[in-house]
Amino acid sequence: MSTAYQAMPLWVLLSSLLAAAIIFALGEGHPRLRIGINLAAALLKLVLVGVMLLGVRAGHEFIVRLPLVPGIELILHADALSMLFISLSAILWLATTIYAIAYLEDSPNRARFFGFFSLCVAATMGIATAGNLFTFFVFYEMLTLATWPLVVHRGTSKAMQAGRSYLCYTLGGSAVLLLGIVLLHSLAGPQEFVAGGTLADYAGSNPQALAVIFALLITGMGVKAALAPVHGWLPTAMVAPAPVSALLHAVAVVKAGAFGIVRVVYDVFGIELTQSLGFAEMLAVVASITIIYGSLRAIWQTDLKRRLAYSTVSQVSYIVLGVALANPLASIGGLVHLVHQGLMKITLFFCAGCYAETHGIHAIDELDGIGRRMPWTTAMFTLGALGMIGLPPLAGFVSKWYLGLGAVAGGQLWVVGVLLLSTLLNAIYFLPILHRAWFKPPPEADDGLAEAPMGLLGPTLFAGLAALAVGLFAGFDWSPLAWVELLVEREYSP
Amino acid sequence: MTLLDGLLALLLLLLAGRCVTAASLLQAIVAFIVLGLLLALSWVRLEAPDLALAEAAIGAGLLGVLLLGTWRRLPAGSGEQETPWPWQGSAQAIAALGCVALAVVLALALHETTLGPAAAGTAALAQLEAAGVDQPVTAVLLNFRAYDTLLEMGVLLMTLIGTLMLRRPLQDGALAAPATPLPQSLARLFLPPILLSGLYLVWAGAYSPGGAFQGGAVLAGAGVMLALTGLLRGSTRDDLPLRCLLVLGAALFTLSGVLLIPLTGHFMAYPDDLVTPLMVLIEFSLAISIALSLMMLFTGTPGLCRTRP
Amino acid sequence: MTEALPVLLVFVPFLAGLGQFVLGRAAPWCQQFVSGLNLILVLLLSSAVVHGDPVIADLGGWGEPLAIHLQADGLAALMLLLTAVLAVAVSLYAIPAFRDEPRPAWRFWTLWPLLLASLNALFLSRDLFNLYVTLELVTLGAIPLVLLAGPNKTVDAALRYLLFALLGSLVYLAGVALIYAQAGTLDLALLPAALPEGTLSGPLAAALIITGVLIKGAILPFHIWLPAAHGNAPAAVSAILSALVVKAAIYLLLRLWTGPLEPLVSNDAGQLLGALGATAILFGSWQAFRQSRLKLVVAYSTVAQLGYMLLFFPMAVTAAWQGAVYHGLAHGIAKAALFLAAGNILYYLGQDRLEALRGIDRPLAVSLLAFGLAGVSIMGLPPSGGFTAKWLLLSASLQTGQWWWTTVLIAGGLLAAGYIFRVLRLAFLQADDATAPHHGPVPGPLMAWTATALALLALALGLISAPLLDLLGEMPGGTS
Amino acid sequence: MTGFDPFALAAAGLIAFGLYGFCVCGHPLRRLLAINLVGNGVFLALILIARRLPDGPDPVPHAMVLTGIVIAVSATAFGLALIRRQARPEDGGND
Amino acid sequence: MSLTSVIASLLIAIGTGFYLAGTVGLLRFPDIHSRLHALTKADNTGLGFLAIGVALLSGSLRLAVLIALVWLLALVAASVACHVIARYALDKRNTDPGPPA
Repeated sequence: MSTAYQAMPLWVLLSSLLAAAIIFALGEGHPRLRIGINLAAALLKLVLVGVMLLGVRAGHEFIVRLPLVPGIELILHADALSMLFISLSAILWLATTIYAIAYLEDSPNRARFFGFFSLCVAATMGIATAGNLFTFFVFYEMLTLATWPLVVHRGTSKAMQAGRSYLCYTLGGSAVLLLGIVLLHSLAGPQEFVAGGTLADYAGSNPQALAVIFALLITGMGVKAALAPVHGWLPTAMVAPAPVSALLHAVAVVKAGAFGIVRVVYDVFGIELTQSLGFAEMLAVVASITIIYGSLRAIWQTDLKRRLAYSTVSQVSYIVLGVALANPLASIGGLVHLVHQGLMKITLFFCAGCYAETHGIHAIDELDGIGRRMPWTTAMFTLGALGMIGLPPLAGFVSKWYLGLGAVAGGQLWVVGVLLLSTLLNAIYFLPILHRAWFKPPPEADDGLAEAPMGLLGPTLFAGLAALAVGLFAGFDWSPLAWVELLVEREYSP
Repeated sequence: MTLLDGLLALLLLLLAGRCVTAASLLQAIVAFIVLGLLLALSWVRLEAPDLALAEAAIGAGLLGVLLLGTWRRLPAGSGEQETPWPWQGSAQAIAALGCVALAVVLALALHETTLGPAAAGTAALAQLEAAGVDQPVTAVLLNFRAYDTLLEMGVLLMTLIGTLMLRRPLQDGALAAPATPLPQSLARLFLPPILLSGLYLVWAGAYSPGGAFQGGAVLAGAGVMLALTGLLRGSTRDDLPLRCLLVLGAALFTLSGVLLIPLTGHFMAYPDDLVTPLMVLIEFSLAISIALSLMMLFTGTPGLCRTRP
Repeated sequence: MTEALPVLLVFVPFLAGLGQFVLGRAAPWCQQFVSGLNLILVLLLSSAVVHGDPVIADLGGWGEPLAIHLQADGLAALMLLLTAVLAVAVSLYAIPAFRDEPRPAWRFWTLWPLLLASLNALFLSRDLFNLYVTLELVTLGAIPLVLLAGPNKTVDAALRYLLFALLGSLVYLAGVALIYAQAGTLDLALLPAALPEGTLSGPLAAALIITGVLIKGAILPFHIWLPAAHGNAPAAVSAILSALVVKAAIYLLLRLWTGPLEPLVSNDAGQLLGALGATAILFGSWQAFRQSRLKLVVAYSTVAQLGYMLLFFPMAVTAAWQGAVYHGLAHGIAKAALFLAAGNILYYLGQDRLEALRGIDRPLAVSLLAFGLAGVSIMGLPPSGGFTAKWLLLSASLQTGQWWWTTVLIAGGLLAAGYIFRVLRLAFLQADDATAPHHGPVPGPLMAWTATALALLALALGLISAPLLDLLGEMPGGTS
Repeated sequence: MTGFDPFALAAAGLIAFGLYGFCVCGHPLRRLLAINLVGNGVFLALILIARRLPDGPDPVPHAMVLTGIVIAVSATAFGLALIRRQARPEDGGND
Repeated sequence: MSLTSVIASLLIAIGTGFYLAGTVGLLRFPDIHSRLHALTKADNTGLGFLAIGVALLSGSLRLAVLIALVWLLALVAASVACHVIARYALDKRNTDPGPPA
């Protein structure tokens, strides 16, 4: 196997990193060239990811090692779990880029925006392919830094406040994470991500230390995953432009946190150790609390994007919950939600962006009758919302179904209760919106058809239909569900 | 003679105390200058006549002129201080306590180390034959540890550049020559013997107390005298020959160190048959640079010119 | 052949400075040549050091214990490398920065090679008294450079700097005197064996030397001269001062602590120094956060960042050694980039009050990028040299069981993020009116890209630490 | 107190007075004087140390003192120029 | 103790006495001119006595000549210095009737 092929993760990473560098170097001067490069890079990445997907499916593991600090390597490692995240981000990067190009047309500082946007995706790629905690941390921080300019992009004082809150939370979180990583390093030396974990030997000798480390790592990542009570940054970050919110919620930041938690539980501590030390239970409780809390808060939001943000707080915790339940079925549910939630949430945010951009609508009570004026957009919004609620056969249902199965199988029936309650709450905060959009009369006079421009609508349609498809065709061979089943199989039978 | 030593030490301490606590700045400066002279005397007592010469010429003489000249340029009444005594404030008291403690420990440490080997010093005395000069201090300065001396010339040059940047000459129109012609006549009378003794000191450095620094300081003193009496004044025009002379010492020193590497195999080593002439050459060039640098530190101008009546 | 390298490193720039002085007008190209040659010489020297024993030059050939030796070991080679890289960058940057001012330009191009020679001399010296002379050279070269920003504006800062520096070096010299009294030699290599034990003057000398160096290095109680001097100097000079000149003092401390002073110092002294460093980190960062002028923010950041290097002393293991030295490198590069970027902003705006920075990201995009990237290293976020250093120090603190330094390191990083983002956010804030008043032209590409190149290098240091740490080697005299 | 060299006391005293002056005095010229006191104390101490050699005074500390004096004086001269500039900043160009 | 050394000691003692008187004058006299009067007279004469005493003690002609030269130069320098100071004080009093700063 040639080294160039072996180094695929590096190329995937570089495809967005170099794009970012070129965009920065070009400056504001060459918009067409910039857009071309951006799209070309996104397409190239998609192709590369496709190649890798084939490889991993065939059982190949890509791995690149760079010595970084004495005794510590930067490892880029593409396994099945990485591919789940990578594919999602590669596809959604393309969609979001197209969307953002249309969304930000004629607004200032676009080069800066797209540069950091690409950087953000590069960081996500790094997080997905990180082969040890150290590498993970490197890209995790890079993500923090690359996202901040996007959050404050508008440069208003509100955006600045959001940026400050974002930084306070995430930098605080990464400090905690770093502490955890250093402690782990001093306890056990360099640890790579290996299915089943590598810390079993230390469980007997030093359980307190492991508990502390686990708590630190999960707290550090929980900040980005917006676990309650450290979710505060997410709703305020809603001031960012819609594509940024979409990216933040569906792919990059929140998912990075959730993905990190998955890595820690699966590949650092290992499911058995997590369970035997009692961490899994605690994590499940925290996730459940976040699910309910986020949904409750969402009900009282009047701003569309804020309501979606609290919805994210709630939905991302499904992933954590799935992992924390620590049995194969629940794990399938949690992991597949990583993809499903991403597709659904990005659809919803794209729609919110369309509303805002086309008609200047931000608040929910302005949505009256929007379905007649923007039927396609609203249809996609409906798809996403119903999927979130978990209506069969949409994507959300698949996730919740497996989670429920897992809870039953694991004998944790209270989780089923949580799921049901959450579904009810989801319905409470989504259905009124749908009702307004479709059945309420539009405000006087202007009820002409005014759909969003194609550059916005296209990605929205694509994301919405994809969200629909992953639910409908969940049984197919190449669906995320099938992939996750494969993955969980590998994880639980080392 | 212990009585004299004790008296000297006591006077040094009293003057130091006076220098710190005097209410008027002028008194503090005067105390400092007198202290410098007494220090020179003490160093003669401590078998260090060349250092005494240097201290008297540079430390007390030249520095004294500089201090007084600067004092003149301060606004009247500046630098008066009200509360120099330890009992006049808690900060003072703490500082005093700390310094007393330090003094006690230092004195004990100095007392403790009155005996012991000195490998470097012994080696210097043992290798004096090869150094090209008979005077141990000159040998150390120009040969054994020539590198220090060379870098020191760099310090001199840099402070000179810094001083010139400030454009605050000590010797300018504000300091008019006295109405009486006597000082000028005196300066004319004294110039030849001073120059002679300065050059002699440089030359004598090879075998008896003296050397480039002492001689250079005396020559600079001659310049200062001329400047003070108005025979010479600073000018804002700097010219090439002057700049060349200012770096002459350092440049010659470095170049001879570098160019002779093929002959000796070491940087700043001198072949045996050339060592004495080289030492003398370097010593004189250093003295010229030192004298000019010190003088221009005094005038604070980038150039010098004669005053024509 | 290799023995000539240390000598050339000192004398090539020294003679260049003298030549420039005699020439009497600015000749920037000469300095470009010198800094390039200097870099080549340092690279040659580093390759010689990494392949074998330290390179030693015996000046005058008088041998131990009399002669002064120049010695380049791993630590010295790294510091020389830092100096050489920064010399190239700063020399390039200074061409446009001093172009319009012929007289200051001449002084800059005279003093800067002399200062470069002094720094090289300091890093190469193996003699306690010669170190005193080089310390003085470095300081007295640095202060006139500060004055280049205009004597009226900088005279207070320069005077304060001079007073503290003089006091520091004399206190150091007092320590050297006591050491010589006991050991009879000044050679660093001979001192550990020559120092008798159980004397009063040994620890006293160590204390004096350390205090003197701390004053020169602007460590916390003695930091008060630094912000004004570094904040008011021209940008190129501030970069040299913060990245190299104060670093030289800390370098000296590292060198002496692990060498001649090793038998004289106790663990308690190390803890005390560590505590000073920790206080410097917290206090300096806090002060940086409160400043209202950009260059003062950066200057106080130096006060804080120097503290990290002091954390070596309480831990004194190889990881801490590597961490401290690597922090020196990373901070040097990053801080130079920060000052150059700040200089560009100052050049454009004519002032550096923070509120004037609103919305300047358009004209100064590249400089701000440099500021941000260098800030990453200053904050100790990955991937950057600052992070690598912080990681090493963190590991060392856990390895030695001194967990309290961990909290300091992490808190310091967060505070640094505070002041860096405080600047960056202003640049992102929308200006009230589109055409904000500005003073000068947009800095040219040379000014903007030298800063960016340095900032990128600071990040790259996070990826290429292995060969550099190899060059550094283990802690001298350390067992672990 | 047998054999306690009075000059050792003087050297320690000069250094201590100088440090005290540096701490207590506010005016830069006074601080400069204080620093020079410290310097003189250190030089005196070095000369005392030079006397330990049985066959004549040790030239190495003497050379150190000579170097030190020149450095101290040139730095002081520079400091005095700074003080003069500080006292009269208004005139003169800003080059 | 030889006769020369007795004479020399006597001369040195006399010289010291002059110095003492001069110093007392410097400290006690009210204005600058009378102080100068005390100082220079006493100093020059005192130095002369001292020089002769020391020259006698040294017992070498070369040293004696050198000492004489030193005394001569000091004499000239002191007189001119005294003159300049006096002149300065006089000028100052003429131009500026207020108390000296």
